[in-house]
Amino acid sequence: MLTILIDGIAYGMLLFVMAAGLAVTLGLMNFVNLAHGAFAMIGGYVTALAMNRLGMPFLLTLPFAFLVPALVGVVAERLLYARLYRRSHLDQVLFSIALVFMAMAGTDWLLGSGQQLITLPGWLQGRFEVFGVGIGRYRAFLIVICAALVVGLQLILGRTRFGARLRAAVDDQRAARGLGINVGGIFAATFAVGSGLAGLGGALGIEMMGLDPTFPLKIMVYVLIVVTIGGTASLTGPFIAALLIGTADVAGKYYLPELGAFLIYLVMILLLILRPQGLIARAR
Amino acid sequence: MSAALQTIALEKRFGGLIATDKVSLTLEHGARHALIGPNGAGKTTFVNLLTGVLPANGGQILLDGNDITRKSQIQRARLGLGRTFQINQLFGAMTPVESIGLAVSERMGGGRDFWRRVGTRTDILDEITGLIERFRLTEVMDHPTRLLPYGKQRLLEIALALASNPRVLLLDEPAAGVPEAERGELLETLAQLPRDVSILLIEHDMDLVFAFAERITVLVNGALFADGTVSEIMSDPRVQAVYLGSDAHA
Amino acid sequence: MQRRNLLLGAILVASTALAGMPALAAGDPFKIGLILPMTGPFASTGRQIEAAARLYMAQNGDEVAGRKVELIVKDDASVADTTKRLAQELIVRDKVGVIAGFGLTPLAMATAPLATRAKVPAVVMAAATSSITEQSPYVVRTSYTTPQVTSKIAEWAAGQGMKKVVTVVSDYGPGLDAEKTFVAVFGAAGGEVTETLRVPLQNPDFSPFLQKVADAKPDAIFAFVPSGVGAQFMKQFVERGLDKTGVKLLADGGITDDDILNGMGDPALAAITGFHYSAAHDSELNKKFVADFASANDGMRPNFMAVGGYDGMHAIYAALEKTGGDSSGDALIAAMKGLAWESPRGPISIDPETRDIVQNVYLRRVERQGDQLWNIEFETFEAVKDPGKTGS
Amino acid sequence: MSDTTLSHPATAARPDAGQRASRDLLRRGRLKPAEIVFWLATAASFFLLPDRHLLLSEIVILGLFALSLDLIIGYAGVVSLGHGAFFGLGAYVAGLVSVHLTGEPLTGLILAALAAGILGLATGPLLLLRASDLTRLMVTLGVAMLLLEAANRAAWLTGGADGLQGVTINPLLGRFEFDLFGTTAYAYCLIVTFALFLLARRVVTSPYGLSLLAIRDNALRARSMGIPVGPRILGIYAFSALIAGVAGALLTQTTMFVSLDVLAFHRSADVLLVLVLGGVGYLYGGLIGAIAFKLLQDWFSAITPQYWMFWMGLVLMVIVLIGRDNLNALPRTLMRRLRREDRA
Repeated sequence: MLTILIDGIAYGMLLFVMAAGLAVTLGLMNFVNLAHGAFAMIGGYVTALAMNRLGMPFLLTLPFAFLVPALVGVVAERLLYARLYRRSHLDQVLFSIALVFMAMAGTDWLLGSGQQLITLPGWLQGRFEVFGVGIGRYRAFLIVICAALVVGLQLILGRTRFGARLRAAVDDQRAARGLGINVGGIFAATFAVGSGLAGLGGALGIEMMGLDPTFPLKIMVYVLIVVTIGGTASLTGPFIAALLIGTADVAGKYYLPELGAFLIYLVMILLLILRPQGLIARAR
Repeated sequence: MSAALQTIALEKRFGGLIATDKVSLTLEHGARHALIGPNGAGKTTFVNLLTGVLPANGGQILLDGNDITRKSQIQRARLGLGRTFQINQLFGAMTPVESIGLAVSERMGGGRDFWRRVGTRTDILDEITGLIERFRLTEVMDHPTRLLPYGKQRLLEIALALASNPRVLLLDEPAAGVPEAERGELLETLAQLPRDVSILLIEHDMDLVFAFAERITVLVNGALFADGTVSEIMSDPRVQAVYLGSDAHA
Repeated sequence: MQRRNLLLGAILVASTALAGMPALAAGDPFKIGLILPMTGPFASTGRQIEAAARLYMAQNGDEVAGRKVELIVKDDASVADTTKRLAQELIVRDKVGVIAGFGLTPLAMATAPLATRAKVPAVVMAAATSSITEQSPYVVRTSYTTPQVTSKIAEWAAGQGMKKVVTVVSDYGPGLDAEKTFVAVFGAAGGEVTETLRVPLQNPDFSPFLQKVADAKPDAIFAFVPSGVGAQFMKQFVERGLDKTGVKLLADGGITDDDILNGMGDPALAAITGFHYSAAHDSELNKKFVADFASANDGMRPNFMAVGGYDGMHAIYAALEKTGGDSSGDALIAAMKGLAWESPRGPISIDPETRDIVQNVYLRRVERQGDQLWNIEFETFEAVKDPGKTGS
Repeated sequence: MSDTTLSHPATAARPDAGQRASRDLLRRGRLKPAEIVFWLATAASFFLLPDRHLLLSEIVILGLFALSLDLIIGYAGVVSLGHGAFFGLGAYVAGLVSVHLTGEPLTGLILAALAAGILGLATGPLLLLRASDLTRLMVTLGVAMLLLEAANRAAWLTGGADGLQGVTINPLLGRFEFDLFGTTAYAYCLIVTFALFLLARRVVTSPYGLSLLAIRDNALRARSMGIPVGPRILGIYAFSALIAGVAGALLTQTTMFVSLDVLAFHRSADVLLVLVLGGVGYLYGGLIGAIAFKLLQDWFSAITPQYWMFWMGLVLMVIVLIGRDNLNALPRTLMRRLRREDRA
């Protein structure tokens, strides 16, 4: 029972790390970026390649899994995305899907279509027992890392000048601009951090979700579900949504296997009927 | 005979904040009635309660004696409660003819008609041209609405409300933002609105209020503050103190 | 290289035609339409088969019975109606003599009626549902059938004295096929399947299902999952400590797919799999096949898909040879029936009754040799027919 | 002046004003020369490209499907990422009709349309929640995914992952057999699509269609005019679902096969892509998008079966970056420039 709960939380945490960036770009820039999963994929490939070709240890690759997608993100934001902020959502969808196509085919061309596999260090394999509850080491590791990220994000948003500016920009772009906040710069920085987080999520997720060139499409639906249920007004919403979806999915498959793939969509539709604007809606 | 529109102890709370405090107001048939009050007096909330954009927490709204408190926005509109908006709410991609035509055909029950081509019913066509002329939109009638000058858009805003043939019309600051040059045209048109429509004018601009209204209600802090004929209100020392005297915008 | 060959061939054909040689059918090129998933989640299937088919042509030349063989590759992205449309276009526009490929069951199912109507042989090189060959008398299979392999795993498990088994299969055609076969065969042999779990195909996380297995404490678990996710499955199997509690992992060999086996690491050592092909199969022919395949494809290791494609090409070549260049569908199908040859996987034949493949099924365990992981065969069931048909 | 009551304004209207108003109202419904050219070219493709009928059928089906999506996105402002649900349902109903009832194609077509339309009516209320675009996208996606799962589970009925077996379609009208070259299929798809296009065109240019435009432009105003927003959107949603169902049925009948991927996510996503590519809100977007998308795909994947998606993505990206308006204006700009050079 507890094992299932912990599995679910670990899964939810992972979903959150991948979705956080999308929630912010959607809330801040009102940009529907379906290519978010592509950045997660970049992070995953950075880790897989660094481990398998360069022999780097798993932990050491994680910073790169954050930095590389963040860098790609900032370049993409300045060169491409920034041109489309004023366009319709539909154009943004078309554009980001096109980007996904290119990312998928490009990865395939460069690195092949097969699954990328990594071997975790020994201390992350297997499981340990606490009060008779078996816990996978890697899942515990995921929970710790992701929880640290969540706390860190909240601190940055809540306590720093950057966070205050970001919140101001999310609330009212025009007013923020009037206050002399460099909204463009904030956009770029946020996009970079969001892409970096997605990349980190992709790297951490290889073990649980696998990694191949179709990853951006596979993950897109899950990430969108989290963001939609959570709402884009804050990060708390998507966080709760991710945990909810993670545990509901795992527990549902354990206790109601015959409902299988129905469950996650049923939960989503029900939650959206109850709270069409997301769990935590914008105050206005 | 019952009043055109009447509220009885109408109430609206947002959490602990009382936005509309037991307002009882009567709009007689054929009235030219103004609702005034300083900023934040709760005029917009009151209009939203009347039209059904917001649900009331207490009290009643009667339209021609019928209780419409629980009716939806759409039902109220169909029962003859029309309104204009403080900020233009128009169909930017349509022409004035189409916008008005739509309103007229909705009223005549043509809105569900998915087979007949638009513009083939002569009765509707006649009404459209009538309204177009009355609201001085003839020149621009086949131009896309979003390209019209602001004053024309303002006229169309009222024309649209009137096209639904309302018995009661709420005019929410009709002159707001209209440049001086186009103002005269607007005021004349307002003066020529048909007498059988009862009008509640929600306004800031005291010149317009005095020119148009026969009766005035003053709203302060969500509650009814004073109610009377224009001369009564003008001579009411309390109103002068609280509103006319102190409000710089007036 | 290939393009130049093609060009040369074309010139040759053109010049013979110009020289006023009798315009025999034998002079025309013989075209093979290869429809594969080259993009999307099953892209690696397409890559393996295409590479194997090209390898076969490189090794055996591109002329058979005086006719030049051409390969046309199309991507169906594993969408059934696209497969069918491409097949139809290949037949009516490109006038191919054979259509081949078919990465997944529904893709083959969609195309089978077309093969019947057009009287064009369809060589199934990958899809593994038993009933495909029954859809049309023009379907020939060179891959394997799920029941063929699964039944032998079940027999072996019962022979080892296992009593209680839980099955975990992906919730799609082949998975359900495997589950059905295992339950029937294992039950008939005296064992008991205590629980049958079905995992949604779009499932990124097996943990809840494996937790259920852990709770049930069976002697063994029988798994059937698409090859790409096999690695995750085994990792999570080990992570949950199931290997330590003595639960055996039995699976269809797709789980330790040779293509990616090396990256799976130690968790793969837990699996005992049954399959028809291992890249480690001990024969001269296979060693050459594996070596040539790797050198032509940047070190890639051929897997069961590749051998299906390779043998499919052989069946086509051999049939065309036998008919002496006659490429009518009926002649080719007749020629393919009963063909028997030595494949990299071992001796195989085409059952003249069912047009399905008859082959050895091997039980293997994963072993580390040097720094590489291989599927090492330790038991052989010879000349196994598809029990889906022989049984009925 | 002020005593001119509303019910008798006709006398006040000058005749030329009436004519202008009438002309303006009829404007949307008028057949434009470009439209005639478009349909003539489409008809010509039947005779000029006899060996591409199979691909053309696929294009027409996708185009009809995208057109159905345009009805809700372009005319009612309701986005959907689950339109494949109706396409898939139509496809399965047509398949099941042929297996269990009759192989007569028109019966299957009509029943499929009805089934999809009813599903549209049943699921439409989910879209009337006060929700953002994103919520609507995900709710519709959820519905489609549930349907996919249901079809997968109901293997006894649908054939599950293996696909439905035994779909055979009788000759059209008892005379025209569905041939291997796809000629009958293409003619059938073209005629059905053209008929539905005319119907859809009629609907969007009716007073009802105008009221939809009003709801899309400004729902607040539409409500205050007494336009029943909910039922109107529900109506067009059901109509759109019905057309999507017909598109699905056409696919089943022309390929004589149905499998789960008619309901898969990529159907819904592709059709949205195609529509956005062609442009929303003028009915031709879906058709033009389908032609462009499929031809590009066919062309790229003939050159490189593995990596065609990269080039496809690049083209789509460039199209978005340039902007569709600029692209549409391109021929005119080019002509102008050419003419100027002529003179110089």
